[in-house]
Amino acid sequence: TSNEPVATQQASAPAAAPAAEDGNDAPGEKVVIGFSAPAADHGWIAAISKNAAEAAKQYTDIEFKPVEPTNDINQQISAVESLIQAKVNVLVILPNDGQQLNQVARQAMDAGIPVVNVDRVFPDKLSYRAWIGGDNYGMGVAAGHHIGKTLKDKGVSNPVILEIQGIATLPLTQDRSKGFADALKTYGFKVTAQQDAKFTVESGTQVAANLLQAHKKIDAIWNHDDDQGIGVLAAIKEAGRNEFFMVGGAGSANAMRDIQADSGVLKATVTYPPTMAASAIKIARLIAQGKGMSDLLEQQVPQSITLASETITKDNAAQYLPLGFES
Amino acid sequence: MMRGIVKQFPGVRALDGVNLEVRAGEVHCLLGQNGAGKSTLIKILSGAHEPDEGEVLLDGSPVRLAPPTAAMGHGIATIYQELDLVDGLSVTENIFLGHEMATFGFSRRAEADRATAELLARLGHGEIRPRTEVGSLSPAHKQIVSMARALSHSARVIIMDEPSAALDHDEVGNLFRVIRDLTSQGVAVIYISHRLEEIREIGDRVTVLKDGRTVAVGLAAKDTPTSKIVALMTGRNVEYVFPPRPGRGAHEGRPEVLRVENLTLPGRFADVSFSIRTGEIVGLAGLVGSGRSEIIEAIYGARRAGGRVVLDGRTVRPGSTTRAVRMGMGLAPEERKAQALLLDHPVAQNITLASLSRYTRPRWLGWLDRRTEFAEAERLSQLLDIRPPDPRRPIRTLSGGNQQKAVLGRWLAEDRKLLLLDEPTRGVDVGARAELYALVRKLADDGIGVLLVSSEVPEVLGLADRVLVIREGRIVHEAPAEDLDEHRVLDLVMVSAGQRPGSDVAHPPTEGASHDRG
Amino acid sequence: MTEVDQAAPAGPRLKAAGPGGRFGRLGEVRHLGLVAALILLAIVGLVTRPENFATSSNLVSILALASTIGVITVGMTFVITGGGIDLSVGALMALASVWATTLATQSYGPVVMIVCAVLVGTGAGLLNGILIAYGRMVPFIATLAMMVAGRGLAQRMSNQRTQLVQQDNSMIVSLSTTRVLGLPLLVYVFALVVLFGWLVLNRTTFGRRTYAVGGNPEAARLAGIDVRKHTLLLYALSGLCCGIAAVLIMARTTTGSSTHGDLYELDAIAAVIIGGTLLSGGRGTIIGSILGLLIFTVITNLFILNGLNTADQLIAKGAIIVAAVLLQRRSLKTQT
Amino acid sequence: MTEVDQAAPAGPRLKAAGPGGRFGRLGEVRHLGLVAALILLAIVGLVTRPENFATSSNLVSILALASTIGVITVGMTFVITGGGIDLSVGALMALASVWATTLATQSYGPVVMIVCAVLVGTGAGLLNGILIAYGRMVPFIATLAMMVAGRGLAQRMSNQRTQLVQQDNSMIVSLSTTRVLGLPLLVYVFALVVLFGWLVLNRTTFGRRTYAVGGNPEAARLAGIDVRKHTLLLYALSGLCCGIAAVLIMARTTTGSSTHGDLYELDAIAAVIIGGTLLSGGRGTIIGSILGLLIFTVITNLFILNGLNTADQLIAKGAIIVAAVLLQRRSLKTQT
Ligand SMILES: Nc1ncnc2c1ncn2[C@@H]1O[C@H](COP(=O)(O)OP(=O)(O)OP(=O)(O)O)[C@@H](O)[C@H]1O
Ligand SMILES: Nc1ncnc2c1ncn2[C@@H]1O[C@H](COP(=O)(O)OP(=O)(O)OP(=O)(O)O)[C@@H](O)[C@H]1O
Ligand SMILES: O[C@@H]1[C@@H](O)[C@H](O)OC[C@H]1O
Ligand SMILES: [Mg+2]
Ligand SMILES: [Mg+2]
Repeated sequence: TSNEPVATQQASAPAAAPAAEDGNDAPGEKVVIGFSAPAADHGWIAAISKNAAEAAKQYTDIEFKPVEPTNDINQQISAVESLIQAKVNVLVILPNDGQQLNQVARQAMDAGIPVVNVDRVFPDKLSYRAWIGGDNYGMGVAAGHHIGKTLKDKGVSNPVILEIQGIATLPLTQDRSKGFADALKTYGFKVTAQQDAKFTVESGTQVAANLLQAHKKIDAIWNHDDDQGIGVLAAIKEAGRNEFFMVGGAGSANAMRDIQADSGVLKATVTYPPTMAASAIKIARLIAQGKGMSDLLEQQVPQSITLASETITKDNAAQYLPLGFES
Repeated sequence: MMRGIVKQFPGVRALDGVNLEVRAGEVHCLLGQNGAGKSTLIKILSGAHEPDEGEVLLDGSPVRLAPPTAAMGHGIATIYQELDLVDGLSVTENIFLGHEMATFGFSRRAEADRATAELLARLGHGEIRPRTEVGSLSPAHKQIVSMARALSHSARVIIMDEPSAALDHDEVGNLFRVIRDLTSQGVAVIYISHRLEEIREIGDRVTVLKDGRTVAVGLAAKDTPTSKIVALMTGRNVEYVFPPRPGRGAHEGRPEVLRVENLTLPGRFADVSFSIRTGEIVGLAGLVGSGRSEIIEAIYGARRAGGRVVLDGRTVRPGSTTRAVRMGMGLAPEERKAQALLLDHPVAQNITLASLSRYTRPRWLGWLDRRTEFAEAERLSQLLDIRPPDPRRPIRTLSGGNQQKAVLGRWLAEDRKLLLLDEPTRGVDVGARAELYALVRKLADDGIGVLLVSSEVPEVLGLADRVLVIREGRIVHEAPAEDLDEHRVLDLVMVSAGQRPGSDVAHPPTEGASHDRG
Repeated sequence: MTEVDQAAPAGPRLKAAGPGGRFGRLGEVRHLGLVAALILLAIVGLVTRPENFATSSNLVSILALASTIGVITVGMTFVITGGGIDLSVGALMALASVWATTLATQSYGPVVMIVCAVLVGTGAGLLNGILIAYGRMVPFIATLAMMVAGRGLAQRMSNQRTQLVQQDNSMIVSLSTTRVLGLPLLVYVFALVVLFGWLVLNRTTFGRRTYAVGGNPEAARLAGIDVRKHTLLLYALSGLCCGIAAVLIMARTTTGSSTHGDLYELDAIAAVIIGGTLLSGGRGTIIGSILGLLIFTVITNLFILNGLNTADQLIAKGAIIVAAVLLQRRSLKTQT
Repeated sequence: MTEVDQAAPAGPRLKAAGPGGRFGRLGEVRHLGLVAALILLAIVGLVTRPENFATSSNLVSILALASTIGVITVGMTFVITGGGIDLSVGALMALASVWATTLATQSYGPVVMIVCAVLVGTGAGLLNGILIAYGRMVPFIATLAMMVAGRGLAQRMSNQRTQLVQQDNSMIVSLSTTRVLGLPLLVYVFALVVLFGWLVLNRTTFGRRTYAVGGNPEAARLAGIDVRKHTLLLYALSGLCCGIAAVLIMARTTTGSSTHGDLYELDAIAAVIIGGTLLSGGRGTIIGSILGLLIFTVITNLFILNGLNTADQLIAKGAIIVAAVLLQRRSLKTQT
């Protein structure tokens, strides 16, 4: 949140400044990086745009060209087309929907502009040079294991487990749910009820308020996204409920602070770091300059990088807090 | 007192130097043809328009009357020609709109209702309930509410723009009683009407407008000869006369255009049966609210009713105006603004609305030949002498009477078998009336049937061949027009209409108009 | 909008029902259909989830859910009855919530935050009113522009982040957590706004003039009403309601955010229209609007209680809206 | 919606301009402001991005962006001119795109897919029309219900997933990729629909009756127009346009999805209104709507080129809309 003490805001800036001695960070030929993402209408996406812009600022050899963020596919296609027309050297795209932007990404590749795909993946591998994103299925698995294990340890049988999803029509939501269900199954548990929200605070409140009425006794809740989680927690507080524990998603700084304080029902969150946007900019720069990643033996940047989803609890919150994004 | 008033609208000089002088306690009549500028003049008096030139003096000193609140402040209240009431509000709320009885913004409803009841009683309409929603009232009752509103201002000048147009004979008597009441208290009344006999009865002095100029000031209302007044208004000698009708029994044996059998709409009218033969004009006489309009609408298919309607031998399926029109009927409805006009559209398009398919090239495609369409509209507008003679003007900018002519024109574009005319001359001036009467007669002579509703009994008697008298939704009498006179009709119409007095008002002299046919 | 209704073959016209709860019996009749629809929904709730639906906590929860948008609906009823429309309500609520939760504002404490939210809402509403009444812009476009710009400004002020209500100002949050007689305070706020709205619309000259301005602006003008000023005030009133709603949403979500109130404009307009207010102005009731809103809220509640998925929820919601309206029409018919 | 305009103190009213392009010169005058606004935006484009804005590829891109919603705007112009409103357009486009891209449909090849999209759109539009014309529902509510249910159905059919157009059916995609005389085929489709719409509205009895039905339905009915049937056809026409738009969006995105066309209803209505069509019906022009839409599209394009951030974009967009409308009013005034 923007109104937290300034100190943490600074701390959460993505990826610490590039180590000076690393050869890859030495200024190279000038590259123009085009960037397109959905409208920054919630914390995670806002962090994506900001991280990308800040990463770009760290390099004197990057000219950063963001285009109008939009939630309309039709407009995002136009935006990417305009970047192609402007002949940027490399594109970084977080599509509203990977399938729907596939064709225009492919056009870019065909026109000789490498595409770095972030988060929501293009179905066609010819449409991107590299992909970096979180592990959505893994996120569900992590949350499922945490909940499953905790309940098993408590000896709960037939637990009431609720799931509050993000935007239902996104493939990543479906991946998360699948991972969650699969992990719970290993404990012999299943999801009692599932509702989707919209990644926003208010949608979290509305859905949670109703869900709490539907279930008089709950054992655990997994909420996919920490932005909407603020609203979910507010609804829980309003209803005065505390017989269960909750696991969040994505890993906002705010959630981590709550977990650290251990004052409410939120006991853990599973990460899906928006730092991926900063990494994507770095990768795009390397690709455009024809460099590899110096820590790897390979001469070229890998085709796909999946960030691990980690489980943050009271025990390790302090350590992860600097990487949390402000919602 | 107004001097040299000029009002310009885009493309029209509606008023071009008008003088008017009104004295306390008199009924001052404004006469003029449709479009002469009467309504515009009174809109300036009521503060609705600002004059471009000229000045208004009140008690000798110049005053500014716009906006309307200023005029009201000077004691000028107005009943507008187009009923300007708010349908969604109650009678009381309409009457006190803008000068509500309120404490700290909270309405004193009981008090206002009481005041309303008093006003309505004074107008002879105690039966209108103060809390009724105005939208559910008949046009005549709305007119009463408008009057009550003007009275509520306790003004020194009350302007009435064609207040009697929506009223029948009985009601007009009531209105006159109220006017006399007002003038005896020193209130000045400016009265506009196209019915000369009313001017005779109630007026003191007359000012005549023609083409936006004053052509005569302060004529004596009672004894200036009709011919002189009409000549001043029209610039020619029109006789306010009805065209000759074919002799008694002329229609016998002719084929029936329309047969109505046992038409019934519970609560409105019952068992209405009659027929109209080709070439015949049948009049429906009755009081306001007796169900005449509803009978006409039922015949036209605009209302579903029980019974049978046969047009030219074919049964008309109820509930579809489209079919009625296709079968050859035409309707000039009662409330032209609400029921007939596309106000923002050109006169031309208003005229051709019901006959569009005549101007299509391949009919199935619906492709309009706009040139033919426009030519036809122009022809009809000339035929009816619609002014100003520019069919491209939005019809909203025409005077009330000219709008009415365009509505009639709509049904002249295509051959009709039956015309239903509901108050066709409401707001139409003397000259144009004569022309309309002649036109309707000519249409009949050409072989169509006409059903005519009018609240002016002389009109029904003068124009129709046969008259049906309606009382409370039933036909109580039927006779050739020659066999009836105004008193007889009024008697028939009012028997047992009991609760309303009004017979204590002397019947107006049936001045020349109705009987001296040419 | 012209309803085809008006053009339909006559038969006794339905005009009789009066505006407002104004005409005792008639007023009730016109809402009968809505009440019937609500009762029907309640029966469905009782049958499908007997143990959850009729509990007091669920009813409280429904009222709490309805309260933010409910307050906005009151303002919207005025605007639409007065012949206008306000698309900016959701955005204004978001803007007010963000403005009130900036660090600077929060430093002055909860009372200033509340005042700030209300002033921001009212001020933006005034701007709407100026554009429409004096700039003569079509309401749809003026408030659309305000909606777009309002969200933008909110995003800019909040730096696109969610702003938490700080611990010191938790008095605001207590509107949602403190209960009096079993009901959270915000439900009382909601009830007060409804009562106030009803009184103003039905019992004051301002309210009656609103009908006139919406039903026949020309007649209103000729009756000496300052139509422009009145229009201005209507939008300011709607803005005021958005400001109050902002306080409630801050209480409920413990945050100010530029994403608050997403699509509220559509929901509020829908509630108003389903409640019998004419989109063309001149006719409308507060009670109808609130009933309309409750129908929507109860539908959502029922769906979630029954664990329907979104897709099915949407399909059922569409069908229920149609059914409710047809039911309402039918009940009106049999009454006249 | 009653504009305050109507109630404003007299003085020369602006109403003079006739409906439709019927009367040559007047028709042009009323669009002057829109054209001026467009030119102004173009100048801004040329100044801020001289190397990008006026390129032919950028202009093509603007047209391609405008085409899907443009087709919908044509249908919307008819509906609003005829006194109604259609909130379901975005949802119907989504539904049609999903239906046409189900595996079953795709197995019959691209022609069947196109026919399917068009039929689904038209059919759903007909249903809107039936509810409104014969069920006598208020258009706002009926189409809102359709919007909600349509999205639900689309989600259900697609199982909330995005459905790719298969390789075999890439003929559909070629509408977007194949160019004739430098323009992608879908721009021609858009142009054809606009031309067709213009002809129907201005040169046929159907168009003339649309004005009558929207301007004064009672008068239209008494003049023998079958108002209900006409209303039904208007919504079917709008649905048809949604079906065509679905084909275009499939071509552009290579997918069918329940999320397509989100908030298109608002954009389309806004374009229509800014183009001078009265929300209350009876007045409207296709050209105006398309100009209105182009203004919105060019604004977006300028933002894309200049890389403004979302917040500033929104603020600027709101301001530009206000400016454009005031400009239009001013230009109208000086003409009369
Ligand atoms: N708003 C307006 N815009 C343009 N022209 C107008 C407007 N109002 C009236 N006119 C024109 O001014 C002239 C005078 O009209 P006015 O309504 O005063 O006539 P009138 O004497 O009241 O006629 P009637 O007896 O038919 O009511 C007419 O030519 C009319 O077309
Ligand atoms: N919309 C309506 N709602 C309720 N009652 C109505 C409505 N229209 C007409 N009425 C009533 O129906 C009855 C017959 O009205 P109708 O208009 O047919 O009478 P009319 O003889 O034509 O009188 P008028 O001269 O006023 O037209 C009257 O009592 C009238 O008040
Ligand atoms: O917007 C989404 C974010 O909020 C979620 O938590 O992770 C994936 C993103 O696409
Ligand atoms: Mg007049
Ligand atoms: Mg009548």
